[in-house]
Amino acid sequence: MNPVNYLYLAALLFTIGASGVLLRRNAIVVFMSVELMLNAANLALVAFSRLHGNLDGQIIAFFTMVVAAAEVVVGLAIIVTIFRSRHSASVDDASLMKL
Amino acid sequence: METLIGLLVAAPLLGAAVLLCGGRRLDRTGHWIGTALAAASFLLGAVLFADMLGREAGDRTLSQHLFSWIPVGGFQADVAFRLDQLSMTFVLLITGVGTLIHVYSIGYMEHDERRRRFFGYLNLFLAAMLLLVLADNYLLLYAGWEGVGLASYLLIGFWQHKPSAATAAKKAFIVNRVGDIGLSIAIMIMFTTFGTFAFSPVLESVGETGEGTATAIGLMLLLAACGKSAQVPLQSWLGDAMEGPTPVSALIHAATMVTAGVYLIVRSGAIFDAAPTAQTAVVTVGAVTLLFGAIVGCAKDDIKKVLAGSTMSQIGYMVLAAGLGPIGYAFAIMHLVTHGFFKAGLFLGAGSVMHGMNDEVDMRRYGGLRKYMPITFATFGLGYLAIIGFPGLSGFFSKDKIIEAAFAKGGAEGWILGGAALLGAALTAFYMTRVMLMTFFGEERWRNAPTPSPKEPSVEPAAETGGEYEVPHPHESPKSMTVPMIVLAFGSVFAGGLFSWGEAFVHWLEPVVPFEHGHPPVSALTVTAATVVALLIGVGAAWLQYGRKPVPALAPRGSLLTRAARRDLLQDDFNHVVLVKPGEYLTRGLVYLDHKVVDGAVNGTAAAVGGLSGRSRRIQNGYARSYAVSMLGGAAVLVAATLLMRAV
Amino acid sequence: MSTTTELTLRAQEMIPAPDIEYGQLAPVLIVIGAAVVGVLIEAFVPRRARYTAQALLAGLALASAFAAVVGLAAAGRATTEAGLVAMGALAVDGPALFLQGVILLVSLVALLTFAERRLDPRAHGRHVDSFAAEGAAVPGGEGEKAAVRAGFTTTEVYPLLLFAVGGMLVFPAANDLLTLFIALEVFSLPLYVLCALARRKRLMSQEAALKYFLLGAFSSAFLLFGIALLYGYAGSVKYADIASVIADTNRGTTEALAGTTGNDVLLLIGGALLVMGLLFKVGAVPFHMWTPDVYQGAPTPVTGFMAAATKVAAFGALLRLLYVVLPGLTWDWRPVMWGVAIVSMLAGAVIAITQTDVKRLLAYSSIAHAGFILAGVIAATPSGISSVLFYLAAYSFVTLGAFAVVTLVRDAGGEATHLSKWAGLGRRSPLVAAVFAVFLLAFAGIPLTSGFAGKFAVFKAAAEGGAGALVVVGVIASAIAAFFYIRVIVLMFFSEPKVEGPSVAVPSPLTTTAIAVGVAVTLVLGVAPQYFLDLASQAGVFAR
Amino acid sequence: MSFPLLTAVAALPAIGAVATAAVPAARRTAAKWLALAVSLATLVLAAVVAFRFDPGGDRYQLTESHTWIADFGVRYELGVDGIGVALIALTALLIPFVVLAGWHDADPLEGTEPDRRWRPTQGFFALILAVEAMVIISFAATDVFLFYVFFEAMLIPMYFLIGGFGDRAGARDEGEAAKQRSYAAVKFLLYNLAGGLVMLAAVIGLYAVTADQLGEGTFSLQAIVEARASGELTMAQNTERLLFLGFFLAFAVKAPLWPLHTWLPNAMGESTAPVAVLITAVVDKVGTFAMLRFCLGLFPEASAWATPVVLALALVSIVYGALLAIGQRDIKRLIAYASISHFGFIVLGIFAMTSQGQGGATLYMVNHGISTAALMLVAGFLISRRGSRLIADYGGVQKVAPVLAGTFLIGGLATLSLPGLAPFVSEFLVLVGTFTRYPAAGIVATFGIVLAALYVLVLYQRTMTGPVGPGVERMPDLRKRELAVVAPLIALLILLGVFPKPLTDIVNPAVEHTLSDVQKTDPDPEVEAAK
Repeated sequence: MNPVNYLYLAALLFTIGASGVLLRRNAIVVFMSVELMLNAANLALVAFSRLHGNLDGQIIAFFTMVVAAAEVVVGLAIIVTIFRSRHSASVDDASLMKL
Repeated sequence: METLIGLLVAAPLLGAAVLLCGGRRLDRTGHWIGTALAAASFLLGAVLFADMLGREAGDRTLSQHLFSWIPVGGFQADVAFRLDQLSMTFVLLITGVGTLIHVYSIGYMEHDERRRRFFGYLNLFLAAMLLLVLADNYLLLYAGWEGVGLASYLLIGFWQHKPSAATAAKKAFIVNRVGDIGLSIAIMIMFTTFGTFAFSPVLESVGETGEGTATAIGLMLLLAACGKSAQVPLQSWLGDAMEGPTPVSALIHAATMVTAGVYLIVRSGAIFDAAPTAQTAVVTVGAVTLLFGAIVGCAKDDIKKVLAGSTMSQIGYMVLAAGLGPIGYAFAIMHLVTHGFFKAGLFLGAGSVMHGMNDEVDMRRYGGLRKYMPITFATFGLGYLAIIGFPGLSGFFSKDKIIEAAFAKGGAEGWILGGAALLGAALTAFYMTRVMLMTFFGEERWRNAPTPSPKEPSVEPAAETGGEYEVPHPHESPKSMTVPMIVLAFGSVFAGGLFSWGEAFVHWLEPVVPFEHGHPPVSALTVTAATVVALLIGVGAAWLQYGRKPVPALAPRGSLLTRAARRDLLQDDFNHVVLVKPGEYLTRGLVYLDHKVVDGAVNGTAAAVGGLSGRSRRIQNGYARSYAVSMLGGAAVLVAATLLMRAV
Repeated sequence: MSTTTELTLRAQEMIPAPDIEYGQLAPVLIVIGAAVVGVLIEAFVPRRARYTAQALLAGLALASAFAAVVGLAAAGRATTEAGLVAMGALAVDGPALFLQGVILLVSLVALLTFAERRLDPRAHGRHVDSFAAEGAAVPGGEGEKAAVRAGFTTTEVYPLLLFAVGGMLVFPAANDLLTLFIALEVFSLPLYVLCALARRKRLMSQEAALKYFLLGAFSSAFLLFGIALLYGYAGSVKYADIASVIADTNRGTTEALAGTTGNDVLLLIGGALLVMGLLFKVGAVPFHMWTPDVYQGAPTPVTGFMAAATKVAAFGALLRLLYVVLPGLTWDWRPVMWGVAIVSMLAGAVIAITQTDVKRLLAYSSIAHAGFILAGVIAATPSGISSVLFYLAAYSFVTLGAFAVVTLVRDAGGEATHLSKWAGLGRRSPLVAAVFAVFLLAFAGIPLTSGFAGKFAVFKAAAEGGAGALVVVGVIASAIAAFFYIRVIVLMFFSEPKVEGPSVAVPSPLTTTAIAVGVAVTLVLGVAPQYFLDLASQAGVFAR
Repeated sequence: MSFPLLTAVAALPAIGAVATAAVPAARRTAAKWLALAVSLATLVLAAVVAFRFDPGGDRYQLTESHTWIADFGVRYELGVDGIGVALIALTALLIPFVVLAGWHDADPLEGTEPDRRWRPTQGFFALILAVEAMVIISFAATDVFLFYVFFEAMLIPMYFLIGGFGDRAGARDEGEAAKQRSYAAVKFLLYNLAGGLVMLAAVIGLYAVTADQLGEGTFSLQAIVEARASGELTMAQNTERLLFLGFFLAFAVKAPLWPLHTWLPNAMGESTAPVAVLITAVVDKVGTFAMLRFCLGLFPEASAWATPVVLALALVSIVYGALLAIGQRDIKRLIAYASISHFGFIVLGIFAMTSQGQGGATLYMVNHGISTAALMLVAGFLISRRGSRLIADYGGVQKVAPVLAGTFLIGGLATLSLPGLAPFVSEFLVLVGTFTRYPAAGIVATFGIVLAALYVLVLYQRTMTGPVGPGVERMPDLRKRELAVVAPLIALLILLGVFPKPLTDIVNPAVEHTLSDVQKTDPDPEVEAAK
């Protein structure tokens, strides 16, 4: 099938991810949505790689996964600490600083 | 010889400097120094006068260029003097009378602890006045002009602890400033028109410019003259100026300074000759003022204010004469000189009376003083005869000539002016006789305490009589005061005759002040007769009013005119309504405006930005997700904008 | 033959053995290497020795890296010898070296504030720095108390710092999108962690970290997607290739790609997303909202480092992107940038007026300054580039200094950052107040300070670049901004000190040096900026 | 390379400022003497400048020129024409009196012995010297950028002087006073800073223009003027006008010209008398000076274009300032508004574009400096005695303190420009210079002299004359130090009023040059009078 469709899918996933970030309160879920966005990008990269017939896209995808993993490490660390000190993983609860 | 001219000014200036900076250590000797320097400058004047007589009429004009004052581009103002017959006349008058009054003040101010400063101011005045009449260009004249203004300010307000005095001084200065606008604008026009403002070039080339310019300059000069010489409409300050010590009134507000306006007009004769309109204005002002002053003089009970009104009116005569052109100039000056003598004498007399009466100025509290102060009575009497123009005395000659000239103006104008002058003569006779009768004749109204006066707006508070009334012990004044009075009396008796002896005075002035014989429609003799008649009417009326029946110790309410006249014909009320009040409202309004609008705009802007800030910071609500929204939105806008850019 | 083997075959001939110019990569390698060593130290060196070891190592690494940069510059790599290294992944050229130099110096100074341990009162007889005793422990919990008692300190901050610096070094030099992305993450992740490590006010610190992390990840997702699109557009992620594809006219290689390759929509959207990712790091409106919270919450030394170094790195990358990749699109991105710049300048200045916390105040001022710098970026001329470089150098040191001063003003609760507490500081300790005033005046762009020179350079470039309107807006914004800088000065000097007001801690030579350097640079760049302007203008050319 | 005299004149007080600030807290008096010594030394150097300056010589003399910031085309270029010399002399002349008059203004309040680190006294005098240095530089700068830098930088020390050392006689309680002070200081700073920033935009624009047309941008006044003269540099009409406005706005704020004046009364009212003198007599002069040197020099056409509006504003300032002065209750605010009126005259003279007008304006700057100094400082002495700025709190002072009253009167008479005192010369020149080209304006301005008489004499009457008011009874007369401040100023007023020629000789050639910049010549008299 026409690989361009994969792009549409990627865009869709990206949008879903973005809206997830905006709509969900739980930090974990928010973070997962971000991951989803990253993977959407990955998909797009791979699709383009296929279209262009060169490997750069795929290579980048690999890198992205690694980065995502790293992000998970840091991210979860932070979220967990917050959770332990606040007993809540809600993003909105963390709003001491404003104005 | 030229070099002496500068010294004329320098001497009194030095005196002023020494006395004002000298400090207390000069308190004992100060008045002698002041008098000596005044006398010195009089002697210098005499020497120069002798020298001047020594040369024939053609080249009697001396001039001295001291240094270049303000040289900027085409604007070249020099400190240079010009001593010709006209200025010489003034020099002698100023220094002569000035010296006398210095002498007089030694006695008069004896008990004032600030006498030193008083003499300092007097010297300052002499210097400024001499600068005024000796200047050879209008700017330097302007300097002297303001200088005398300053001196008069200081001297009127000499007793500054009296609020009335301080106010009067301020008023005098400010009204004069209004006049000064005229002088400075006149100078500006001269500079723009002729590129200079020195006397000779301007006066010589005034013919080359249009009548419009000449008229403009003339009117501006007239404005200046009105301010300095207390002519309508800028006359209001002179009456209040009587707050100053009497010698000051005699010297500055009778003999010399107030006549500066006449000097200015006569000096600028050429300009007025080239501007008939301006001349008409001058004579109108003169005529109006001479009546105005006379009427005011008739109503006042304060002896000095009567004399002030009379001064106003006499200067009105001079201005009138000066406005008549060549047929009047010389007589204006002549009257100025004689007036200098007898008016100074009268003031000194008044001062002497007050001196003996605990500084009481209300004539209704005088009466029958002739036997207590004979010399004063005699000198004052002679002055009186002179001013009303009693045949044979100074005033007679000078005033009569002016009246003739007024008729000689010709046409309806001539009749009106002449009539005004005659009427003035009658009024003069009336109010001066009134003064004589109320002061030296009749019963001694000062013996018993004044009954508390009813609400009478006209009667200004006389000199503060502290506590309960103690009966004054009228007495003759010390020599230092009487001698000057006697000298001046001589002047007021003989000066006129001397001057008119074969028109000596006219011819003396002629080289600088053009002269031609006026031809009145009726014979000169008729005019003279008319004058005498007018004078007799005046005297008679006064005798009927104040000689026959006793003078009430309290002023009767009097007719509307009388009351108006007591209030100086409502001049102050007029100024108050037309100028002062609106001015106050204006300033208050502006202060408010400046605070609320001009400044408010600035503060408003600041406040607005602050408010904007306060509102917009709420966007930062602390919720990470709303931040994300703004990011997403931003991204969307960014993308959209980029695409849009490409689209268009 | 199956497509896969065909692919692998092609891959073999496509992927040659990479040759790496280690010499020219020295700065990056040194820093990263040191960071790794730092991790090992954490693992093996006994606790007592760690602080010293880490601090020394970091200092050494940064210094030698800076030396390496200088060496490269001396070797003409900045000008004549400029070129691409590591298979075109990185550029070693004027801007790169200049910015790397700045970043390294900034981090050196920042390191001093990191290592400061005289300010906090001793905990159980031990000097402590401004970082959490144990990052993982629950605030106020037993674990933390124990850690404090045990005298733990988070010496991991040094390796983290070094990692961040390493990423920042790469960021402005990155010459393909992949490197760009990796560098971004490499310096972002450590910063997220650092933000969470404040010793006092830990809840705020953690919150800052969370916000920063989530939003950062969010933005990098956008960035990545932008990368994907650009890749899709050009078929390559190398800047040069993309630029050439944009430039050349005969697009489309194969039928299959006709839909995507050279498809401007991809290009534009991709570019926009990419730029957005960078603007986020720069802290430009409307991607600025993390800045105040993070600046306030993070440990002040970290804030200082972040505020200074991140801006430098991000603007470097932005410059390269706009000048190397998208020059063909000048007419597309310029208007957008105009908008962003104007909004940033005004919003930053206006909102700052009503701030009540010093650190938030500085955060908003940094937003406004981002706007000013963007004005220079927009100039799209060599003088624009050099002016931005100069501004960054000037600004970063002022920022560092300012935050360093903030660390000194303390009360029982740690740093007293609420403005009301700064009242009358000028009476208590005139010197500190005066120094801070100098920094504020520099922010305000008063002549004879580096702030003025920088602002002038940028505005001048903008004006020459035909962005006169921008200059006018900038001027207005500076006028507004002046107001709140002055407000702080008034507070410090003209208002009576509070009785229970904060005290000014006497710092160790470390912070003192940091502040001194800040003041020195501020004044030198203000009075005699010529030398540095020359540097910047020489460094104003990108290698392609 | 001759000795850099101008740099020295500026550097001396700068160094002095540092030295004074460094004096330890205990040695307060030493700091004062040091400051005084430095200011006097500066005066000597300034005198040397004045004598080394040859009125017949080149337009700019004692020039120095070094590259400063090549990238911005900025040079460190100094040079003085007659106007600069006059104003540098004025500055150097006034500072010693300011120092002397402020001798006790920065002493710690009785009882409160401040801790070692807070040294207000040293700071006060150091700041004064710093201002002097910066002002002198900006009078000597012939490079627009250099000028701008110090034009702006001098705001900072002024700001601290106003806000840090307010008039203790000012408000009821210290807290209130402090509030008023910092409001005034902030207002001063922001007002001028805003003006300055607008100018910055114009400065940058100027660079862009020169860079565009001359190849490389320059800020050198002479270079630009020559380039314009030779036609190398031609500005588009609108560009020139915009740039002119940018410059003029900044100067109009500084001058200050209506309606940008509202900061002045606050600043002068709240600061101590010496600082007020510093503001109005020294710092503000930079504004009018810059109009003369930069606005006219750089943008002749635009200046001609703007003249009607500027004249109108000047006239408004004259009348408005005077009227508001009449309406004031606060002595210092009254003097401030009087100054606004006078600045109106200065601007009027400058834009009359005649040699009398501009010569007069220059003299006016000098004379106004001296006369305001005299009046304001005496007022300061008066206020320090009674502890109130309200006119209503005084009365009859002349009875208890005649010398004080006398000097106050002379200062006032100078302010209302009485002939024989310096201000008369300049005011009359301005009036004449205006009248020759714009008669109407000249006449309107002339009314200012009446209003001046009003506010001065009313002030004098209310404070000095009448019965001795409460709180005035045992007011001491001027002390030796105070007399030492006032007497020389008065002597100068009289000297320059009677014999201003030395000053005009220096100024005239410079004015001629300026006029030639704007290609204007004095209108010829209608009738060539018989000389």
